[in-house]
Amino acid sequence: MKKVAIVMRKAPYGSVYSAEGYRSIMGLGVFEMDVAVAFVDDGVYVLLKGQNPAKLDMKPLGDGFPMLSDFDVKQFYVHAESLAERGLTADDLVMGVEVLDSAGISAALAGCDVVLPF
Amino acid sequence: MKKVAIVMRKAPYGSVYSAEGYRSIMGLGVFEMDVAVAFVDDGVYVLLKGQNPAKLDMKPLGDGFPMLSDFDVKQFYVHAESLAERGLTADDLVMGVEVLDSAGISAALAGCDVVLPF
Amino acid sequence: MLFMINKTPTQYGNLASALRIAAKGQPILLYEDGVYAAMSGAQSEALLQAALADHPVYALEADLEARGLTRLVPGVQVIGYDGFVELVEQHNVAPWI
Amino acid sequence: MLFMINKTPTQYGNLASALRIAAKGQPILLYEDGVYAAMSGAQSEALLQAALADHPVYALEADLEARGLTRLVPGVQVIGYDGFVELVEQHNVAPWI
Amino acid sequence: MKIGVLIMEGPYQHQAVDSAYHFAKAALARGHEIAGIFLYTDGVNNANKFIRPPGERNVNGMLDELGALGIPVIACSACARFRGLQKDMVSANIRASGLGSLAEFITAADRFVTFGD
Amino acid sequence: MKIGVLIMEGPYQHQAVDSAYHFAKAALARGHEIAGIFLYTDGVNNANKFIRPPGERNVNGMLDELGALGIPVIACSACARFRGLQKDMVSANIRASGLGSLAEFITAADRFVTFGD
Repeated sequence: MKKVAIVMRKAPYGSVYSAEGYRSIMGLGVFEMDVAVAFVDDGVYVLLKGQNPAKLDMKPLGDGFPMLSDFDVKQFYVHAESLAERGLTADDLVMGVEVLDSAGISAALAGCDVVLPF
Repeated sequence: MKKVAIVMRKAPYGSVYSAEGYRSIMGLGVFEMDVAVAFVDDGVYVLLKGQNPAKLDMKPLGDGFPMLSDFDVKQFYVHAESLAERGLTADDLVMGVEVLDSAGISAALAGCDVVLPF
Repeated sequence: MLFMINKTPTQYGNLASALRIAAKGQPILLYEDGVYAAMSGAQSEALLQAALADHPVYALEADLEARGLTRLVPGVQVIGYDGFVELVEQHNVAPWI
Repeated sequence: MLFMINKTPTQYGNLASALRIAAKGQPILLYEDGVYAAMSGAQSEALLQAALADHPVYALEADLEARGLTRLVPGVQVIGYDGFVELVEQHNVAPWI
Repeated sequence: MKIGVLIMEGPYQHQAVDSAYHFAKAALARGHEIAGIFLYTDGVNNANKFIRPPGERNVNGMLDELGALGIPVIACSACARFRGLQKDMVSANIRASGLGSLAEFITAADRFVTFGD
Repeated sequence: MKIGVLIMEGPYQHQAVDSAYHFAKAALARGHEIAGIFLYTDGVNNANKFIRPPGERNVNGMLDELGALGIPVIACSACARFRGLQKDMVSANIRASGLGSLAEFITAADRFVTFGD
């Protein structure tokens, strides 16, 4: 079974990347694939609590992530330094995640066959 | 007569912005418009000598700039700090330009009605 | 001249670049992903404090709300699209995108 | 893991980010606008020297030539698309775009 | 006041066209006139009338709505050729034309705002 | 070796599709098989057969050429709906399909490379 890492490094709403990253997790999750999701750099903003893009007539993104476990996606890694630089802690995020240092993220990626960047 | 500043801040070839900035200078130059061009940040790379995108099957960009004077575009400003940070001097550029410090670029923009970013 | 910033200060140089070029007193508008610069407690707060020392700084409410940003650096003025238009009434525009 | 960088180091954080995550010995490929990081004499050279201390660093020839880049930091290995493919043969890929 | 608008990115990929739309609506609400909206580079892709986003905002519909109000919404014809946008794909209240339209909007406008990436 | 490719940006706006093409050609020249090329988000716009760049490389033609060699080149059907790319606009050697094709390419490939912005 292929191990796929979805690496989110971009902020949501300004571009489509994070929304499509989410859709690809669901899309690939239904196939026989071992999917891990890593949030690095501006990608940590994707998990921020309280997103409400109603005034932009867009769909909220963050709240969908806790539901991904229904698609058997259960490995969520957040880069500790990226969080800290942005003045954030794990409490600011929509779900419980594994907070890893750079070496931890590196090791998680090294265990994957494919990295899809969003 | 409207004074328009084309501000180039992006590097060439990686995206279409600098090529379209060039095309817009020509396109607007033929109309009754006072066009100035400012190169700031990665935009200074647009004027680098010796560009040759033949292997990418693209058209070279830098060499076109000296010809813009035929379209009555004669105000070219380059941001001194952006050049220096990149280890470049005016000798590395395809044409003679006015090298201005931040205050000079600021003043040049302040004298314009419209800023088009590329 | 109104400087418009639509990128995060953490992965993009747009805000830092605008602050070099903008003359004292010229306003800065944070919109789209640029609003992340308004968050307090981030390392980029130093950049925003530098901005506030010399410029009025505005952040677009719809973009803040979309991204769930509530802890803002004091001094940043939150405005709607109507406030955005009001700034454009008062200034020529330099989109530093 | 091959880290692929397609943005300039002067306006984008991609290279700096990759250097935090890449393990010692993992190769870095500069391509598209990423090749500007290979220029010697730029302020970003310090970042590239840090990269070279821990990683093999490659730059794509077609992208260097397109942009007129000739003064490269010693140690950067210039490769063609065939060399790019060779790196992909040897490593899984992390596009740090 | 007359305000001109330039859009340089396409539908859904970037927020640029959304920001431009909300800005234009707010400008109209404050009593301003939009001198014109010029769609440049990938911006021309917003003119495509076949855009059918299931359950989401229709970006083409939003621009076409502004065109229906009488605002000139013009897609750069050269950019359209580069991107395969043919005349019969352009929605009813948007037209294709050259950079002359951009020059015209700049000339007519008291202020000019660009949205892009 | 089997190599899969993902493209996330459209024609001319970014270099992504050009880089993907030159990479794929070099991979074929080294004797590899391209498991498939998936066009995602703005990448679907490269499938448009009406792309007619005056005096420049034709990005659609480049991808279609790879398709003609028997490489599956697939445009994401949902992204196509969001961007107004209809079935009859897609060039002869490219097809629209769902994320299942991406999953298939990933499964088949020994290596997988993404090009985007």
